[in-house]
Amino acid sequence: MIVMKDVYKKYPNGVVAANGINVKIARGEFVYVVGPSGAGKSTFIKMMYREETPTSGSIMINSINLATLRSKRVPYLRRQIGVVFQDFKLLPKLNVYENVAFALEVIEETPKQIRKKVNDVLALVGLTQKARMFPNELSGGEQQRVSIARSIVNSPKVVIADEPTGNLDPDTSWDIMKIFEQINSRGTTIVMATHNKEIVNTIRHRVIVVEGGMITRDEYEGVYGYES
Amino acid sequence: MIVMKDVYKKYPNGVVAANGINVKIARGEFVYVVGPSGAGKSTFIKMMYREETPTSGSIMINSINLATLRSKRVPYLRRQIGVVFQDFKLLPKLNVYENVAFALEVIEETPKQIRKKVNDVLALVGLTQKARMFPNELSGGEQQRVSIARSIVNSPKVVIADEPTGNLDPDTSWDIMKIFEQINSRGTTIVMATHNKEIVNTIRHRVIVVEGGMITRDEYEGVYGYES
Amino acid sequence: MTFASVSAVTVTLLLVGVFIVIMMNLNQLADNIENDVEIKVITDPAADVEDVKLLKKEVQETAGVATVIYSSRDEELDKMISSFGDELNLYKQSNPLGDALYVKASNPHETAEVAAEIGTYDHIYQVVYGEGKIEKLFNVLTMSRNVGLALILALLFTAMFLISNTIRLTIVARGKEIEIMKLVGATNSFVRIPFVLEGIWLGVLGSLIPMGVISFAYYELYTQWEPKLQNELFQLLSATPFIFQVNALLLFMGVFIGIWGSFMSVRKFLRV
Amino acid sequence: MTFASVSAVTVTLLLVGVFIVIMMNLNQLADNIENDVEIKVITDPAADVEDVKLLKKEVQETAGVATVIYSSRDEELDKMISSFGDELNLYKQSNPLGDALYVKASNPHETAEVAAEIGTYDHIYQVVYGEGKIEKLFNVLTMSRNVGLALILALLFTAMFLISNTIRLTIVARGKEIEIMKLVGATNSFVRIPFVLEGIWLGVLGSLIPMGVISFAYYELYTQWEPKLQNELFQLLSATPFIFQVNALLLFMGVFIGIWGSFMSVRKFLRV
Ligand SMILES: Nc1ncnc2c1ncn2[C@@H]1O[C@H](COP(=O)(O)OP(=O)(O)OP(=O)(O)O)[C@@H](O)[C@H]1O
Ligand SMILES: Nc1ncnc2c1ncn2[C@@H]1O[C@H](COP(=O)(O)OP(=O)(O)OP(=O)(O)O)[C@@H](O)[C@H]1O
Ligand SMILES: [Mg+2]
Ligand SMILES: [Mg+2]
Repeated sequence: MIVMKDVYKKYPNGVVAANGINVKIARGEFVYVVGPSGAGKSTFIKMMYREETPTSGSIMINSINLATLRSKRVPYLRRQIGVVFQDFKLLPKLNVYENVAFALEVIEETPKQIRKKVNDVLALVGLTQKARMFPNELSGGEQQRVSIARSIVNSPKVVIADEPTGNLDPDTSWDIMKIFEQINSRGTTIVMATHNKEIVNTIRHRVIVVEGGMITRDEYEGVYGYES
Repeated sequence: MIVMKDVYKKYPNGVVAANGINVKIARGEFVYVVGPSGAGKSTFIKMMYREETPTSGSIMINSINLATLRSKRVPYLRRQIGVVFQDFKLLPKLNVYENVAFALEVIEETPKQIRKKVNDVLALVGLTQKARMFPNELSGGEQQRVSIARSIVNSPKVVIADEPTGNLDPDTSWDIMKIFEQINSRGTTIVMATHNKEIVNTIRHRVIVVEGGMITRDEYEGVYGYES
Repeated sequence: MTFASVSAVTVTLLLVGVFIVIMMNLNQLADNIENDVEIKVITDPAADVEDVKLLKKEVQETAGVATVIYSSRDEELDKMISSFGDELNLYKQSNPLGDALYVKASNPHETAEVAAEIGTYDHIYQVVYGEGKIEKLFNVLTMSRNVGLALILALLFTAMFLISNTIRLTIVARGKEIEIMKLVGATNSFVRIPFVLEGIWLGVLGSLIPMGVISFAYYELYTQWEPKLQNELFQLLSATPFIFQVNALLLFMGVFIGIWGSFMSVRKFLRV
Repeated sequence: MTFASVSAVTVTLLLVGVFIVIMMNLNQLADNIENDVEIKVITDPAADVEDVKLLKKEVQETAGVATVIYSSRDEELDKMISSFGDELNLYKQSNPLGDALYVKASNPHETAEVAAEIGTYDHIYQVVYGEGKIEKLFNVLTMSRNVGLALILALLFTAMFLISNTIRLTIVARGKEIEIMKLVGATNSFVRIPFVLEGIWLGVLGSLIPMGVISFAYYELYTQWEPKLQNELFQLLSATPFIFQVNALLLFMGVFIGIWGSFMSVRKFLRV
């Protein structure tokens, strides 16, 4: 369960990227976050895994109160959340396999389990052939798929994806959506910021529209769209 | 005019990203480059402004032969080509205004001209308000628009854009396309790698399909699509 | 990157090592010079052999006296002749000098007190020692030692600063990586461990060459020069324990700086 | 980043500066010690005042002689008494010694030759000088100077290496930026100029503190100690031209290293 109450975020440069956000996302929901460029979608998402902290307001993730969370405990919060970053955030010195395995190493999974899970998830995103390659040897879409693989490899309770199909061709995008659907059907909460109108309108889910740091529309089975 | 003859590119890790490419793009053309993730679109594009050099084959850009081009002259080639990079490539220590102005400073434009042109192009991409902000203070889509602004600010003869709308919402994407259409109508050659099916199918132009490092289809007034 | 760190450790420790070797040996020289300070006790020319023997014993038993060497009146005359000219040979017939005792204090800095004490004994004509001169010499020696120590400390701190600076820079360059690790759920210690291990590794690697070079060079120097310096004031410190001590110090410094540098530098990026 | 470079320049140059000051002054001391080497010419006790006057003139005109100081036979006797005991007072009635001339060679290393030449003159009883001892002293001095020079050179090279290392690392961290600049059409010199300017700036900034500290400290030292050292062997180098020379050297080194470090480091990234 994700609950935000009166969340307000002002960046040091004065930009208000969240201007009073109130939202509840139940366990197992699939939520699209849409809105124009610069609306505050990424900020909304970053506050969930505490890359950014709100200026005021409270956030609860899986009954963890982020406001009172001691910084020592932040890693344990993050392990419950798989994140696909808008800029991928791959470790440049590790190859594809190691980048994905890293998410399992931090939770001290056994080597055998790591091998199995990483290979499975790489097959899922179609990167088995590129397991030994390094991020700078990958195309944009391949990097994005590594980021996706890493976010789901440890079967987190929540997956947060910031434009996970931005660098993917339509076919691959649909494949990725199938994966998200599948893990969602097994009970994983999914929050996905996206600009992909076709996907939003085809695979219907709850749509949260963010504009100017505020939620201007919040519809179950919604469609892509907002006034601007 | 862009001419590629038998271009073959093998990366040091053994991946063949261009496998015998032959293509001619006339001055003033607008070309979409489409294809699945990892097909070799970015490689195709990178060879034009010489971020990558082909393993074999020849490339001519505006009657400059890249094979015999001395490395001293490479900057002058690049000044004739505006590039929107898939990963934006903004200078982190310069603000939005300075990042765009940089493309004019290297060609030693007068300060007055720089001011005028930069302000004009920032207005065009809708970033006038964010001119004094630094790249790490921008959303993904805003960074992409800075990269676009920089690529067109010095009115290059050729604009090469690698997924320029990957991080943009549909409305902003259409705005950017309008800009590209406009500069194309003034005679600028445009080569644009994209995954955006809607755009390719709506604003009809020549479509080059790249698959496995080869051009598998090349149609004037084409539509998005390839077998895979 | 790694090369930059290792080479910084290498050149700095090499320099530190050379300085330590030089300073320790100079210190030894200073010791020797201090220990060379003597009190000359001139006996009453009227005293007979037995008196002088007793006096010698008495002096020997004085608190603070380390060694007493006897020099007969004839030996003294020879010394005088050799520094004031052969024409004094004519005094050999009737030597006007007394016997002399050359006394060393166990703590050279107490020379004055020891001399005063001896001056109260019988059968003594005169007690001579450097007086003002010795104090001056001691002052100079103490000052040079302090300056030397200050220099070596300054060098050590500079070395530490520069090395940790270098390590920090290599880690700064990896700030993004640390940030990513933290965002993917790594704890601080999980992130830190590899960097600290790398720091140790850098330190060990960086101290190998200095240790080798200094050991080899000092051993060569020692075996070549020690025989020639047999009778000189200046003596080289014996190779065997000294080389090991210097090596241990260098290794310790390298590893310490490596760990410390990594630790401090990583810290900055863990606040994500 | 900039702080790392500037502070590396600062501490290294400070150390180099201190060493240069010390070494230059020790060099001066070595000069003074060398110049302190004397030949003692003992005249024939039978020679009369006129003979000695002529001899002194003759010695003074000998090639290679710098200074000649006359010491009468009575003064010589006083010296002897003060180092061998008061009992020699009885020789004051009939002084057996001759007058002495203390001679310094203009080039101390030619002492032996000068002494031999003087030895051939009339009215001379004996020519005494350190002989073996002097050669040994010179050997020690030459060696210490060489070791000192080697150390200062080693320190200089270490400093240069470390500083350019640091500058290189700060630029390595900016490799991506340089790459982007080149991809946007900047020429090599366009990219390089700001980095080289920054290098100069780093060098200047980094040498300011060492220059200030050393100037101030040396000036204080000089004004405080110079009067006290009036009659000592050890003299401080006069403050005024020396401070300027050291400052110029430090500034030059800082700027040179800054430029060189930037130049070398940027080069690596220009191949895009
Ligand atoms: N670290 C930051 N410091 C200052 N301002 C920031 C920072 N990050 C984002 N902003 C500003 O906050 C606003 C919202 O940014 P955010 O990244 O949340 O947008 P977004 O909805 O994700 O946009 P996009 O679709 O382009 O990714 C933007 O105007 C941006 O300029
Ligand atoms: N620097 C590199 N070193 C090694 N291999 C590379 C490098 N860059 C790309 N590749 C490989 O070459 C192939 C083509 O990459 P390219 O970036 O051209 O694909 P793309 O068509 O742009 O894909 P996308 O749509 O995902 O951006 C990929 O399989 C990739 O792994
Ligand atoms: Mg975003
Ligand atoms: Mg690409």
